[in-house]
Amino acid sequence: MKVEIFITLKKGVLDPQGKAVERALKSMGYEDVKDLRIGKLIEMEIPGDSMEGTERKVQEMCEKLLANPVIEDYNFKID
Amino acid sequence: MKVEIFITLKKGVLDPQGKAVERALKSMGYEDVKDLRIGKLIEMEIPGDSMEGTERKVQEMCEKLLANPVIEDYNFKID
Amino acid sequence: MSISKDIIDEHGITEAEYLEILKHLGREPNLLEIGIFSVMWSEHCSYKSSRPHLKRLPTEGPHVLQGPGENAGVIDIGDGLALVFKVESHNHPSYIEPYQGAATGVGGILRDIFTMGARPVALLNSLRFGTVDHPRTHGLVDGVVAGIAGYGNCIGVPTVGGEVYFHESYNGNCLVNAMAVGVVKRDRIFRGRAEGVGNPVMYVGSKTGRDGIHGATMASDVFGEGGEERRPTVQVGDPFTEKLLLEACLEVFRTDYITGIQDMGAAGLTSSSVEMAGRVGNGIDIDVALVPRREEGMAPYEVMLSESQERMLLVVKKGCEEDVGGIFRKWDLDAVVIGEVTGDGLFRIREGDGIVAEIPVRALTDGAPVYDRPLERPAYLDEVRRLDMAVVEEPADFNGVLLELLASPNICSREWIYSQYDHMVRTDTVVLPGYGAAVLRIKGTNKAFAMTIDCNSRYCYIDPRTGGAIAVAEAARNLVVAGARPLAVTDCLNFGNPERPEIMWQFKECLAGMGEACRELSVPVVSGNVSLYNETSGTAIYPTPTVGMVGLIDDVMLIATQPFKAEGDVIVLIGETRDEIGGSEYLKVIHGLDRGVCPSLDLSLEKGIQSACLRAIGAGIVRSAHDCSEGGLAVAVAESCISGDQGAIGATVK
Amino acid sequence: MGDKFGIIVFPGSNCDHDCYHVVKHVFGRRAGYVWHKETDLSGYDCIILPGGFSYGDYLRTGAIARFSPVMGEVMDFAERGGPVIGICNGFQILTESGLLPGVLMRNRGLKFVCRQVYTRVENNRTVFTANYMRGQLLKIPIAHADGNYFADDDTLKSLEDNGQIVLRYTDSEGNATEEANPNGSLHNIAAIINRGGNVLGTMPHPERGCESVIGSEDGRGIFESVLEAM
Repeated sequence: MKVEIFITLKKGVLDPQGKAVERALKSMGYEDVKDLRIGKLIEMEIPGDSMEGTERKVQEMCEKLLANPVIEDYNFKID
Repeated sequence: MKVEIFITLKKGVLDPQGKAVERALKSMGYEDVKDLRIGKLIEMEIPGDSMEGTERKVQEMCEKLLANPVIEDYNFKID
Repeated sequence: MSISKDIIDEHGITEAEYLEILKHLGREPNLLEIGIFSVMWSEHCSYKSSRPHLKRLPTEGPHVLQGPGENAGVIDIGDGLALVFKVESHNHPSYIEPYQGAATGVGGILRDIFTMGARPVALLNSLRFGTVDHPRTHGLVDGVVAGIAGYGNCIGVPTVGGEVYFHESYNGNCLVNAMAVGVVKRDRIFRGRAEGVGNPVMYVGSKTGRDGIHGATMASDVFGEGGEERRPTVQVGDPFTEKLLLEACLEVFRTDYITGIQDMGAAGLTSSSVEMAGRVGNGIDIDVALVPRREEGMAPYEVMLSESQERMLLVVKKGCEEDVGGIFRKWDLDAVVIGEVTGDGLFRIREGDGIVAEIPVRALTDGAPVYDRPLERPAYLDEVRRLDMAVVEEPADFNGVLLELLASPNICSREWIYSQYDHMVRTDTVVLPGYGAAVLRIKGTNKAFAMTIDCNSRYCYIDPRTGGAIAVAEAARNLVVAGARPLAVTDCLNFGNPERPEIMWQFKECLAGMGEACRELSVPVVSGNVSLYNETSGTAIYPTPTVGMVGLIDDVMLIATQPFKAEGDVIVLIGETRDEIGGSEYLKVIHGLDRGVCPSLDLSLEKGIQSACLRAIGAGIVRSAHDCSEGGLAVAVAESCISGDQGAIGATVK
Repeated sequence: MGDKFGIIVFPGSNCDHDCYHVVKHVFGRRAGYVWHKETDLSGYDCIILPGGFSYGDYLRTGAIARFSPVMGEVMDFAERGGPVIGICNGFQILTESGLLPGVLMRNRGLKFVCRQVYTRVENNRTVFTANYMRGQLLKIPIAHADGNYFADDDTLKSLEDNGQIVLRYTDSEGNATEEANPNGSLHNIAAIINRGGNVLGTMPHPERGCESVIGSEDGRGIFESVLEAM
C-alpha cells in the first residue's frame, strides 16, 4: 500500500518559514499570495495486510513519532 | 483558490532524513515500512482569476523559488 | 565490442591517451575500464598538467611527518602530538547545487583528515563569488554558507575561520575551498596503504547510489554556457552518517585491526582502492556484487565510479573482519568485505565469479600521462601594469573614502556569515572568527595552534610570481600577529583552462613565487589540491592559489588579538611603507581599476619583521596586532579600533 | 548522594566531550558517558543530555532520540527527583519526551545562530541557579537553529506564575527586549525547569562558559549550584 502523510502546523502556531517564503514570493511580484504555510509530506510503502490494519499503523506512527501533537496536525491517504 | 504544492526529492537522490526516520520506525516495531521519503507540503491561498491563471502562477513560483530544480520535483492541486 | 570514438571523447580521453591505454592493457579496454582510466587520468586525480610545476614547491622540514602523496599532511607539534591538515576544492559541484556542493566539500575534507587517524578539530573555508550585483551571486552565497553550516554544525567540528571575496572574474565560476585540521598522537598515524597480501578489503559507511558519477571528470571539464545539464552528477551529503562514521573509525584506530584506510572521495571506490594498492605496489581484487547498494540494477560501471558520500575503504588484518564489523554495526553502519589485497599488482574487478575489469595498478597511477603544457606570457600583463596616476586624483573627502572601503564587500564584517557556523563546539576556540587567524587551545598542554586561509587573487592576476609569494607571506603574517610560529602550508591552486598557454604561464609563475616564499619563511607544503578548468565561455577566474597555513603557540596566555585594548597604548608600524597603490582594493572600490604594478615583497625583510613581531608578542609586551592587507594602513587601524567587544576605541596616527 | 554525572551519548551528540571536560577537569568531579542503548543509570547522581544533532535532527530536533532505550530510564530518574540538565539539543529532547513543556521551533531568522548572548537569572531558588543572584546577568554562548521556544498561552502563564522560567534573553543592560531575542522565543525564554524543579532545559551552553580562556565563566554557577544540591 502506498501511504501519503501530510503534517501541518496547527492554526495559531507561528510558521517562520511560511512567512519568509510568502515575503519572498511577494517580492517576486506575486502580491496576492495569502496564508502560506509549510508542512511535511511523508511518503512510504507498507506492504501486506488490510486497509484497517494499515490505517491503524499509520495512525500510531503519526501519534508516536511523525507528528508533534503540541504544534502539528496530521492526515493521510492510503491507496 | 486553495493551492497545495507537493515538493519531493527526485528519484535516486539520497534522502538522509527519510533514511533516518525509516530506521527509527523500524526500531519502534514497524518492520515492514519501506521506501520512506520526506518532502515539503506548501499550502496557500491565491484569490481571484481563472484556473489557468492560477496554474500558470503556481508553475512559475515552483520553477523560480519553491522547488530546487537540481534535486526536486513538484506537483500541485488547486481547488 | 570495441569502444566507439565518441564514447572515448565523452570520457575526456584524447587519441594519444587511448593509444597509451592499449599499450598498458595489450588489448582494447571495455566500457568499465575506459571509465576507470578516465577518472584516474582526469586532471583532478592525476594532476597531469600541474605535476611538473608542483615538484618545485618545498615539501620537507624537520617537523614534517607526512608530506604530499597521502590523504593529508602531518606535522609534529611536540608533546607526542601531530597536526593533520589539508584543503580541498568543490568548485564545480557548488556552482551547480550550492548547498550540497559545499556540504559534500566539507564532508570530503573531514574524511581526508580522520582517515589519517586524527580527530578533526577545526574547519575553515575560502569562498569566492561573482560581483555582489551579479544575478547568481546572492543564491550562491546563501546556498554555500548554509551547506557549510548544515554539514559542519551537524558533525560537531567548529568552523573557525576563512575568507570571502567578490570579484567579476568569478561570475561564471564560484570557488569553494574547504580546509580541515585534526589532532593525532604521533605514534597512531594511519595511512592509505593496501598492506599485506591476502588481507581482506572492507567497505564501510553509507550504501552506494548513482550520485556524482563522473564527478571527477566533471571537475576537469570546462563549463559551456548551458553547464547546468550536468545536474544528475551532484552528490548529496548526510552529516549524521558522517558523524557515526567518524566515531566508528576513531574506535577502530584505538585497535590494531587494520593496516590501511582511505576515504572514498572523487572517483569513489575506484580511486580509493587503486591509490591504496599503488602506494605499496600491491594489487587489489574487488567484487562489485558485494558492495551495499541503495538502488537496484546498478551496473559495475556505476558502482565503481559512484561518488556517494560517507564511505571509507579499510584493509583489515586477516581474522579481524568480525571485530571491525562489530564496531561499525554498533554505530548502525554497513561494514562488508568486498575483496582482498593481492600480490600481482593488478586492479581486478569481479561481479560474482565473472571478471569485468583487469588493469595494472601502475598504469592508473604512475602511468598517468604528464603534460608539460606550453607556456606563454599573457598579453594583458603589460597593459594592466600601466597606471596613469593622473586618473587617480587625490580624494577630497578622505573620511568618506575610508567609510566606503570599510563598507565594501571585500572588507566589511563577515559576522553575518560566521555567526551561522558553530565556531565554539569542542570548547577549544580561544580566538573566535573575525580576525586574520583563529586560535584553538590543546587541552592537556598549555599550547595552542593558529590557522588561516588567505589569497589576494588580484595581485596574482597583475603579477603571478609576486602574487604567489605574497599569498604565502600574508598567510604567515595572519599567524604571526596572533603570536603563532608558522609551521606548514596546504594549498588549493584554483586556475583556468591549462590547455591555454597563458593560464599555464600564470600557474607556473604563481608556484615559482610561492616556492620562494615557502623556502624563505621555512613553511613546507605538506598537502594540497589543484582545481583547473575554472572557466566559463573562455573567461577564466583570476589565478587563485589559496594558501592554508598552520602555526604553533607555545603558551596560550601569550597571544595577541586584533582589537586595541587600552587608552594610552602605543601603536607601532613595523616595515616600510612604499609608494605602491597598484592592485589595491582602494583603486578597485573607489576608482574601479584592477591595474597597476603589484606591491613588491622583500622576503628577507618580511622574515625579519615576522620574527620581530613574534618575539615582541612572546615577551608579553604586545596587546594587539594586525597585518596591513586589503585597504592598507587606514583600514587596519580602523578595524583595530572597532573590532573589540567593549565598544569602539579611538586612535591618532601621526 | 555522590557526585557522578552521567552524560548521555546519542548518535549525533557533539557536546558530550565538552560536558565531560567541564565536570572532570574544571570541577574535578566524576563523569561517565552513557550510550543511548544502555538502560541502567544507577551510580549516577545527575544526568546531562548534551548538545548536538541527535539523529541528525531529522524530522524534528530530538524527535527520534526520545525513543532511545535510555530515555525510559531518564524519565524514571527524573520522576525520582534526580537532577537532569538538557542543554540545547538536550532541551529539545526533554520537550519531545514530555519532561518539559512546550516546543523548540526553527529560529525566527531561519538561520543557525552562534554567538555570546546575555541572559538574566529570573529565579535563583532552584537546584540549578542557587549560586547566582536574582537578576544577575550571564554571558553564555548559544549555537542552534531551532531555539524558538513556543508554548500555548496556558502553559506560558503557568511557567511565568510558577517561576519555571530560569533564564531570559536580555541586552547587555539586562532588558528583555525584542532586539535582544536571538531566535524569537516567546517571552525571551532561554531556559526553564519543570514543576518539580529538578529538570532544567537550557538553550545557552553553560559548558561553553566555564573557562575565561574561551570567553566567559558565567556558566560555572549552574554546575556549582547542582553540585551543592547533590
